[in-house]
Amino acid sequence: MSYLPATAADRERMLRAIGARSTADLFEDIPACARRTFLALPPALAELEVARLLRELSERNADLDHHPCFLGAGAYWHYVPAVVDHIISRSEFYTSYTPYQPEISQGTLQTIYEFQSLICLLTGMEIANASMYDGASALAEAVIMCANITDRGTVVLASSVHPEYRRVVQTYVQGLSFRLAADPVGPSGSVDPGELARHLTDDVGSVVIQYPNFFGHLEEVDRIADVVHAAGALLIVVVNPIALGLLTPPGEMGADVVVGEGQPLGIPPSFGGPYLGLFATREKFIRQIPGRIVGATTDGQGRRGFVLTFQTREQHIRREKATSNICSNEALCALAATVYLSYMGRHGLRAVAELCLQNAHYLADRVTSVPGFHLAFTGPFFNEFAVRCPIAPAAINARLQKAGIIGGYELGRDYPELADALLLCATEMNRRADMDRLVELLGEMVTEAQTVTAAGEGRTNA
Amino acid sequence: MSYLPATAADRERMLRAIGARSTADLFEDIPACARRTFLALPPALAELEVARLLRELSERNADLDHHPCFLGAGAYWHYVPAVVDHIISRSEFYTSYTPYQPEISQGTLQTIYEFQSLICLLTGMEIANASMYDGASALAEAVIMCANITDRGTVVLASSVHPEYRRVVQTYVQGLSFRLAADPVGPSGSVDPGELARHLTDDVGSVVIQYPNFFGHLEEVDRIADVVHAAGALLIVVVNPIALGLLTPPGEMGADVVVGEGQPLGIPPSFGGPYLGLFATREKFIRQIPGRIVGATTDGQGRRGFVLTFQTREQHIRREKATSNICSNEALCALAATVYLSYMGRHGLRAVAELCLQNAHYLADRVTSVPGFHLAFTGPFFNEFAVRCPIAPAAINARLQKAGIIGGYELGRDYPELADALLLCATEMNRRADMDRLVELLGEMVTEAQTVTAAGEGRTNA
Amino acid sequence: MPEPLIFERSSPGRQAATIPPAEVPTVAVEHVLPERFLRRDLPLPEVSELDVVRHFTRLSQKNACIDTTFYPLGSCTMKYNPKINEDVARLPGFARIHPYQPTEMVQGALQLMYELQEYLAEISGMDAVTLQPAAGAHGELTGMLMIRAYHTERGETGRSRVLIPDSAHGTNPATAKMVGYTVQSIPSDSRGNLDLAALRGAVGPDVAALMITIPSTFGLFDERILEVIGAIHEVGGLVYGDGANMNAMLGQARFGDLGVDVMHFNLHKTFTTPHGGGGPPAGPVAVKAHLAPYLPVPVVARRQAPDGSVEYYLDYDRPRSIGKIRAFYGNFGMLVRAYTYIRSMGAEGLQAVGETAVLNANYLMERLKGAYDLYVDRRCKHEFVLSARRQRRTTGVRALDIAKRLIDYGFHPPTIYFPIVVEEALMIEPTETESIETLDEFAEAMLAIAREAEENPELVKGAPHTTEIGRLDEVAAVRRPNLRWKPS
Amino acid sequence: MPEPLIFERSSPGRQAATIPPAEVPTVAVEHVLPERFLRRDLPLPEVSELDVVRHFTRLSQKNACIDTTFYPLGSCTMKYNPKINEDVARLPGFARIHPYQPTEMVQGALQLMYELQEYLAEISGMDAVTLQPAAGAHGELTGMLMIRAYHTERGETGRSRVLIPDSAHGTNPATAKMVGYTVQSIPSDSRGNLDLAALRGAVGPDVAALMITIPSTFGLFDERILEVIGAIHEVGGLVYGDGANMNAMLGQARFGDLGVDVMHFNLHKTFTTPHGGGGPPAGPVAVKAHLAPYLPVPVVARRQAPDGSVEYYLDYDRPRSIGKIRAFYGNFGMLVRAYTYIRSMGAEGLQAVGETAVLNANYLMERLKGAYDLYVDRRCKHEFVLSARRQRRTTGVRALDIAKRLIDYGFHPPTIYFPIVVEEALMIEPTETESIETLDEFAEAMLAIAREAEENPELVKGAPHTTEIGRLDEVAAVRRPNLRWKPS
Ligand SMILES: Cc1ncc(COP(=O)(O)O)c(C=O)c1O
Ligand SMILES: Cc1ncc(COP(=O)(O)O)c(C=O)c1O
Repeated sequence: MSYLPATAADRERMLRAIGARSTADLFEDIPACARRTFLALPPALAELEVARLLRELSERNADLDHHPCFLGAGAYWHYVPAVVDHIISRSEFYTSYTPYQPEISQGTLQTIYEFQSLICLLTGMEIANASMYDGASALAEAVIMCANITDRGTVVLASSVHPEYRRVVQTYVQGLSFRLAADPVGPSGSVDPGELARHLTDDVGSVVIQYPNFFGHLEEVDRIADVVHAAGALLIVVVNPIALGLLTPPGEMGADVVVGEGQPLGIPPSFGGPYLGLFATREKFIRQIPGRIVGATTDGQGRRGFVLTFQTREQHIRREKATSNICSNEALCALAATVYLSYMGRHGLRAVAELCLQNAHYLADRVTSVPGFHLAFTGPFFNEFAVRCPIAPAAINARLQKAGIIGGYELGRDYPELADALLLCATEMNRRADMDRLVELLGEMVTEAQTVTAAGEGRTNA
Repeated sequence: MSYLPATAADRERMLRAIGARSTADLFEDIPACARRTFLALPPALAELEVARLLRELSERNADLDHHPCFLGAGAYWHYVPAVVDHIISRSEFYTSYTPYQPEISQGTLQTIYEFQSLICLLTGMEIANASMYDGASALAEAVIMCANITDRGTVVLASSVHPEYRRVVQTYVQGLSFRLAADPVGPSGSVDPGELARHLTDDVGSVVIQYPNFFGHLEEVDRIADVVHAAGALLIVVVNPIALGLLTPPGEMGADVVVGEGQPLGIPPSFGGPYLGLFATREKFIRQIPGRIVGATTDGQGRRGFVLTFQTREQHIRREKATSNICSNEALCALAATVYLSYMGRHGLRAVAELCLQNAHYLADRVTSVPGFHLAFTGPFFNEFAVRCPIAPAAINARLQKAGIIGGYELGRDYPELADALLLCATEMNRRADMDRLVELLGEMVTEAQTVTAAGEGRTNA
Repeated sequence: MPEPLIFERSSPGRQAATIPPAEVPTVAVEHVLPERFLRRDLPLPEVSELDVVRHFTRLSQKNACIDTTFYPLGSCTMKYNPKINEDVARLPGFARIHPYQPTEMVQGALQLMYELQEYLAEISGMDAVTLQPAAGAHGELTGMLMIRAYHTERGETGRSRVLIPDSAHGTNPATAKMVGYTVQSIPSDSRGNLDLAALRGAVGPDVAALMITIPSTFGLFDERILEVIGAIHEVGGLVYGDGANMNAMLGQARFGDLGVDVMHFNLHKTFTTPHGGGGPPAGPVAVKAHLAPYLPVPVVARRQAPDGSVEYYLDYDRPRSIGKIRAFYGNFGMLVRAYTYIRSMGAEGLQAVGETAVLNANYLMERLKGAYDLYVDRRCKHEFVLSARRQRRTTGVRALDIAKRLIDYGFHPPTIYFPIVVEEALMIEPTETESIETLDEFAEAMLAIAREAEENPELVKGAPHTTEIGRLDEVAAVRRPNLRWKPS
Repeated sequence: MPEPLIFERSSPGRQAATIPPAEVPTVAVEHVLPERFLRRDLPLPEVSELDVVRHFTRLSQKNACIDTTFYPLGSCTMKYNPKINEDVARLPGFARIHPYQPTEMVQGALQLMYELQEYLAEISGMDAVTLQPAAGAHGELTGMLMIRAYHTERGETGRSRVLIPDSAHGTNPATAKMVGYTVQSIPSDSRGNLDLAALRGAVGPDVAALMITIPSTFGLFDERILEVIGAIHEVGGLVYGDGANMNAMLGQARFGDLGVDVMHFNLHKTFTTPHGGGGPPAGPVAVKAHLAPYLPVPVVARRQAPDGSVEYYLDYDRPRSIGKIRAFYGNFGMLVRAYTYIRSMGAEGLQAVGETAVLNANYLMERLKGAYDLYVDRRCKHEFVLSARRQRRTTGVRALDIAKRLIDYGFHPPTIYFPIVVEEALMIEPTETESIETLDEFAEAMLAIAREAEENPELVKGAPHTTEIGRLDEVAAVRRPNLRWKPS
C-alpha cells in the first residue's frame, strides 16, 4: 500500500513487542457489537487510475479558462500570478501545522506577521488576525465580538450586504440572544445614513455594511460611521480587498471592524473554497478578537523572532471563555494572499483594480445600450453592477450557457423586488471580445423577444 | 519590469559609481556600425496574457490524456507518479547548476550518485555516468568511446536499432575516420549472430544492437556478445529501461556499454525532449567515458559526502583531449528517473513492465485477428510489434486520426521493405476499450476496402 | 540566516507584477469614482519577482514539516499528504470554477461532493452528511446548532447544559458556549474513561448534549462507551461525537453504530488534506436521520433529470435547516483531496490505516513507557499521553524542555500540556504513514533525552541548541505588542 | 542532518507504487518471453511514498540555488527562472504530446518552434535557426559539423585547423576535436582582446574556422572584433560564435551583424530556462544563409495548406543537411520556456536585460577592483574576472578559499580557475535580475574576506565553517572510486 510503510514483518515485530497476537487485539476495548470492519466503498485505485478518474470528473465542469464568466457576487475570477502557487506548493509551508513550536516554524510565523501587516495597510486598520474561515464567518464573528464589546445584542445588517453573509450571521447567533434589526437600505440600493439613524436604538451593538456593497456600489462609509458612532454602536465593514487597491480604506473612514473575503488575493475560485476570512480591527480590541495572532519578539540573544501571541483569548487555553471556537484557520490561503500582495505591490494592486473598474464600466455601458437594459441603481460602482433586464434573467442565463458563457447572478434569488435584475461582474480577466459577444447575444434575445411578441400580437389580432 | 529590479534611481546610482553617463557608454567597445538596439519582436506581454497565449497554443496540440496513442518508437507514454514532478519542482533542484561547490550541492550530488547506482542495477553494469543528452547522442558517444578504446574505426550498426539513432551516429562521426559496416539483420527482424560473425572484420571496434529492438523484439544478446568479443570488438546495447524491469539486463549477457533513452522513467513525452541519455559501462573504462561522474568520499572529519570526480576526462580540464565535449547534461531528468525508480521499487517496475507486455500482447492478438493484418516478425517482443497491414499504413493513420486516435509508427519511413507495416505500441496507459476501438476501426477499414474492391471488380466485370 | 521582512526589502519603483493594457476604451477614474472614494496611497512592498520568490523560499526553509520531519503532534494526525491529491485539486475543472455557475456546468464537482457525502456516511455509520463546515470547530458549531434546533423544535427549550469530559479539546466547550449553552465538565476516571458515576450524577432533563471525543484525547477508547451514550439518551440528550481522532477508528467501528447522533470529521487529519501551516481544514458533519432535516443548506442531492439521466443539484429546499454556516458550499479544494484519498485507499486500505495507526502508537508507547510516566497504562488507540512529571520532580526538566530538545534530534515535538488534566503532558501520535525505523529513531531520541534530563538537565532546559533562533520571549510579545510592520 | 542513501532506507516488502490490475486477459509471462530473457532480480529500493518524498525533500535542502541565494557563477548566467515558464511547459498540450504524432495534431507545438526560430534569428541577426541541439556544446558540435560540411562541399577538405582563443570554454576545443579538427590556441592580449598579430600569424588556407566567444569569457567585448572576423574570412575560414555570453548583447548588437557565420545560444543562460542542477539545457544554432542548407533535419517550416490556412510542418527534405544530431527535435520543454520568456520581455525588455546585466557587472567590478586584482581594467560586459594572485602571494589564500568563505556569508561562489589563463581566477557574473542591494551585500562580503585574508588567513583557508559538511577529499574519490551503491 502506497501510503503505509509497515510490512508484514514490521507488523509482526511490533505486535510481538507489545505482546499482542493480532491487531484485532488492539481493538478489544471496542464493544464487540459495534465492531465493524466492513465498509461498502468502491475498491482502491492505483494512482494512475485515480488521476484519470479525477481528471474526468473535473472535465465535467465548465472551467473559467474556457468559459467567459460574468459572475462575481462574492467570488472573483482574478489572475493568480504563477509565483503564488509555486510558493504555497513548498512542502515546508503546506505540510506543517499551526506554528506551536516557534523555533522550527519561523517561516509560517513571519509570513503571518507579514499577512497581518498587509491587511492592516490594505484596510487602514491597526490589527489583523491570522485569518478566519471565509468572509461570511469572519463577519459572523465580528458581529459577536461587537456584541461582546458593547454588551448590546442587536445588529443592523444592511440588505446591501451579501445575502449569504447575512444568512450566516443569522445562523451563528441562533443560540445567542441576538436581534436582527430592520434594514436601512432604500430603493437606492445603498444604505441611507439618515434612514439608518432612525434604526439605531440603544440596543444596537453593531451595524454591518459592505463596501463595495453586494450591488457593486460604494456605501458612504464615513457618513455612516458618524451615525453609528453617535449611537454608541460599532461599524463593521465587509470589503473586497481588490477594490481597496483603489478605494479609500474603511479604516480611514471610521470603521471599527473590517472583515472580508480574501479570495480575490491570489486564491482560485475553486467552487467556493477554501477561501480566506479577513479580520481587522482597532488595537484596543486585541483581547476580544477571534483567531490567531502573531507578534514579533526576541530570543535570549536579542534576535528577532515571531510567536503566536495573545493566546489567552483562544479556545485551547480559555475553553468556554474563549473569544471564539476557531482553531485551524486558512493559513495557506493567507500565505497566498501575502505572496499576491507582495507581488502586486504598491502600484500593481491599484492597476488591477483599475482594470476591473474599466472593464466593468465598459460592460455596463455596452449592456445598457441594449434596448430594455438599464442599471438598477445609480451611484458609483466598482467591478459589479445590477442591471434590470427586459427578459427573465434565468432565460438570459440559459441562453448564454448554451453559448458557453457563464452569465450573471440572478438577484431575484434573494431580492424579490429585483426579480428582473442580473448582477454582472467584470475583472481584469474579462476580454473585450467576450463582453461584446455577451452584448450581442443580449441584443439578439431582445430582437427575438420582440419578434415573438409581435408575432403573438399578430395572432391575437387575427 | 517584472524580472528586472533596477529602478531608475538604482541605475543612476550605479552609473554614477562607475563614472558613466548612460548605459550606452558601457557598449562603446562595440563598433558603432554593429550597434543595433532595435529588434523586431512582438511586444512584451503581461503574465496573464502570456499564460493565456501559451495555453491557447498548447490546446492546438492533441494531448495524450484525450487521445489514445499507439506510438512508441523511442518515446513512451507511461504514467508519471505525482511524486516525481513535486520533487523536481523543488527550487533547490531546478534552480541550481552543476554541483561545482560540493559543500552546498550535496542534494544534487547525492541524487546523482543514487542515479548512477540505480542505472547500474537496472543495466547490470558497473559504472554509469550522470547522464547524456538523449538515447541517440549517448549511443553516438558510446560508439566513439569504443573506437577510442579498441582503436578500430568501424562500427556495425544493426538496422534493428532505432533509425534516428543510427542517423545520429552517422552525423556524430562525420569528421572522424569511421566506417559503417553492413547490416547483420536478416528478414527475421533481429540480428543473426551467425550473419554478424561474417561482418566482424578486425577493424570493427563496436557492434550496436537494441534490446528490445526497434521492432519490439528481443535480440539474443548473449550469443551476439560471444561473437562480438571473439572478434575483439565491444558490444553496445541500446535499451528501453522499462523493459529491464522484466528482462535479463545486458550487463549479465556480456554487454560492454549500455546506453538508452531514460524518458520512460518518469519523464513526459514533451514532443521529444528534454529526455535522458543513459550511459553505463564497465569500471575499467572509467577514464574513457564521457560526461560527469559523482563519487562518494569523506570530509576532514570523516563524514560521507559526494563530489564530481574523474574530472580530468572532461572538457573544462582536458579541453581538446577530453573524452567528449559534453558539459551541461540532463541532470533534472536524471533526478526524475531517480525518483521514479525509487518510487517504483523492486516490484513496481516489474509490475509496470508486465502491464506493458500484457497490453501489447493483447493488442497484437486482437489486431492480427483482423483479416489481412499479421505480425511482420516472429519471436518474443515486449511492448511493441510490427504489423503488416492490408491497407496503406498512412491511410490507416489518417482514418484513426479522424477518430481522435494516434495510430502507429509507419515503418516505411525508414524501411522500404516494410512499407506496409505499422509499429504499434502499448504501455500501461493504453485502455482495453481504446485497443478494442482501434481494432474495430481496422476491421471497418478492411470491410470498406473489400467493398470498394468488390465494387471495383463489379464494375470491371460489368 | 535571518530573513528581513518583505517590507524591509522594498525599494521605491520596483514591481514584480506585470499589468496588461486595458482592451476597452477607458474612462478617467475620477469620472466614475468621486474623489473621496479614491485612496491616497497604499504602501505595499515594492519588490521584484525574484525578491518575492527568494524571500518566501528562504522563509519556507525555516519550517519543519511532514515532508522533512517526523511530526508526532498529538491530536493533529500529521500523516503523509499524498502528492496526487495536490495535483488533482489544481485541475482547471476544479480550481477554476465559480460557485454560482449553473449546476449543469458543474456536474463533476457536484457528483464528487455527493459521492463524498455517501462515503463519509458509510465510513461513520451515519445517515446524512454536510460538507460545508470549514473546520473541525466549525463542524462542532454546525452540529451543536443542529442539536439546539432539534430540541427547540420539540419544545425542549429548557435544555441548557452541555456535558464535556475534562479531557476534551478546547473547541468543544468554546463551541457549546457559542451556541448559548452552559458547559459542565465531567471528570475522567483512572482508566481514562469518562467517570460514569460522575456522568450519571450530572445528567438530567436540562442536558442538551454530551460532546465526546472518540477515541478520547488520551488516545483511549472509552470502555463503557455504550453506557455513556445510553446515559445521555436516557434523559433525552443527544451525543455529539468529536471525530478529530477518527484515524484510529477507520474500518474498525463506526460512530453511528455506537449511538452517536452527530459528529464531525477532520478531513485535514483523517483524510490527508494538508495542514497548510494552520489550514485550510475541512470539517464535514454527519448526522443520524433524526437530525438530517436541520443540516445547513445546501445539501448536494441527486435526482433523475427529465431526460432520464442522473443529475446532481444543490438542495436549498430544506425548511427546517439551521441555515447557512458559511458562504458557498465548503472548502471544496479540500473535499477533492479527501475524495481522492478515499478512492485511492478503498475500504481495505482505510481499515489498514486504522489498524496501523493504532499498532504504531502502541509500539511507540511500549518503547517509551519505561522512561516516562504513562498517563493510563492500557492499550492506546492512535496516540498516547506521557507525563514528564517524574522528570520535572527529579530534575526540573519540563515537558516543554523535552519538546525543545527533540528539535535538536531532528524531530518535531509532540503536543504538550494537552490534555490539560495531565500534568506535563506529552501527547504522541505517530500515524500510520511512519515506518518502524522512524518510530525507533524517535524512541531512541526520547530515551536519550530522559537520560540527559538526569545527567545533564541544563542541556535539556537550554534546548534547542541547533536552531537559528532560540526560545522566544513570549511575555514581551504580549507586554509590548508588535503585531504588524508600520510604514515609517 | 546527514541523509542516508535511498538504498539504505529500503526495507523488504515496502512499495510506494500502486499498480492497476490489467484490463486485458493476461498471458503467463513465461509463455511469451523465454526464460533466459527474464531477469532474476532487480534490487531497487523498497520504500514507501513518504520515504521517497522525505528523502528527496531533505536532500533538496542541502543545495544552494537561485531561489534562495545570489549565485554569481561566471559564464553560467544564473538569472531568475520565471515561474510562469515552469507552469506553461507543464500544460498537457505541451508535456503530453508524442514526437511522432501527425503534424496536424501538433500545430501548436510546431508554431511555437517556428516562431522561436524566427525570434532567435532576429535577436542574433542570423538567417536560419535549428532548435535541435540539446546544449551549448551540442550546438557547437552541430555548428562545427556544418562548417565542415560547407568546406567539404566546396572541395576544401584540406582545412583541418580550428583557431580558438586561450580564454575559450573547454567545450570549444573539445568540440573541434570531435569534428576531426586540430586545435590551435590563440593568445589574448593585455586588453583581453584576441592577440591580432598572433591571429594573423596563425591564419592560413588550412584554417577551417575560428571559434570565438562574444563577449569573451573575460567578460570583455573584443575591441577589434571586426578585424578578427575579417582575418578569418579573408582566408576562407568561417567564424563560429559561442553565444553562451549573449546576455550582454541582448538588444545591443547582433552576432550576425558582426560577421559571425554560425553560433549557438544557451537558452538555459540567456533565455531563463532553469539549470536543473546541471541540465537540461538547450543550445539552438543560428546560421547565415550560406550555411542554412546544412542545418540538421528536420527544420520547422511553414506553408500554405491546401485550404489556404497556414500550416507548420517538419521539413526533412534537406539533401545537404548534416543529418540528425539527436533523436526527435530538441529539448522542446526548454523551447517552450524560452519562447515564453521572449514573449514576456518583448524587444525593449530584452534590451533592458542586456543593459542591466552589463550595468550590474560594471558596478560590482567597480566595488571590488580595489581589493582584488582585476584581470583587465576596462569596462566589462556581463561579467568580470578578478584574480586572487595578490592574496595568494601575500597570505597564501587562494581563489578556492575565497570561494569557500563566501559560502559562510550566504552566497554561492563565483566560477573559479576559469578562464584558465587567469591566475587564481574569480569570474563573477551578477546578471540583471539581482538588485543593487544584493550586489552591495555581496561586495561587502568580498571586501570582508579580503580583509580576513590579511588578518586571519586560516579562517579563510578553513572555510566553509557553516555547512553541514566540510571540504571533501577529492583525491581519495579518485584513488578509491566509490561510484555507486552495491547490494550487499
Ligand atoms: C480533538 C479535537 N477536536 C476538535 C479539533 C478542532 O478541529 P479544527 O482545528 O479543524 O477546528 C481538534 C483539532 O485541533 C482536535 O484535536
Ligand atoms: C562560454 C561557454 N561556452 C559553451 C558552454 C557550453 O554550454 P553547455 O553547458 O550548454 O554545453 C558554456 C557553458 O557551460 C560556456 O560558458
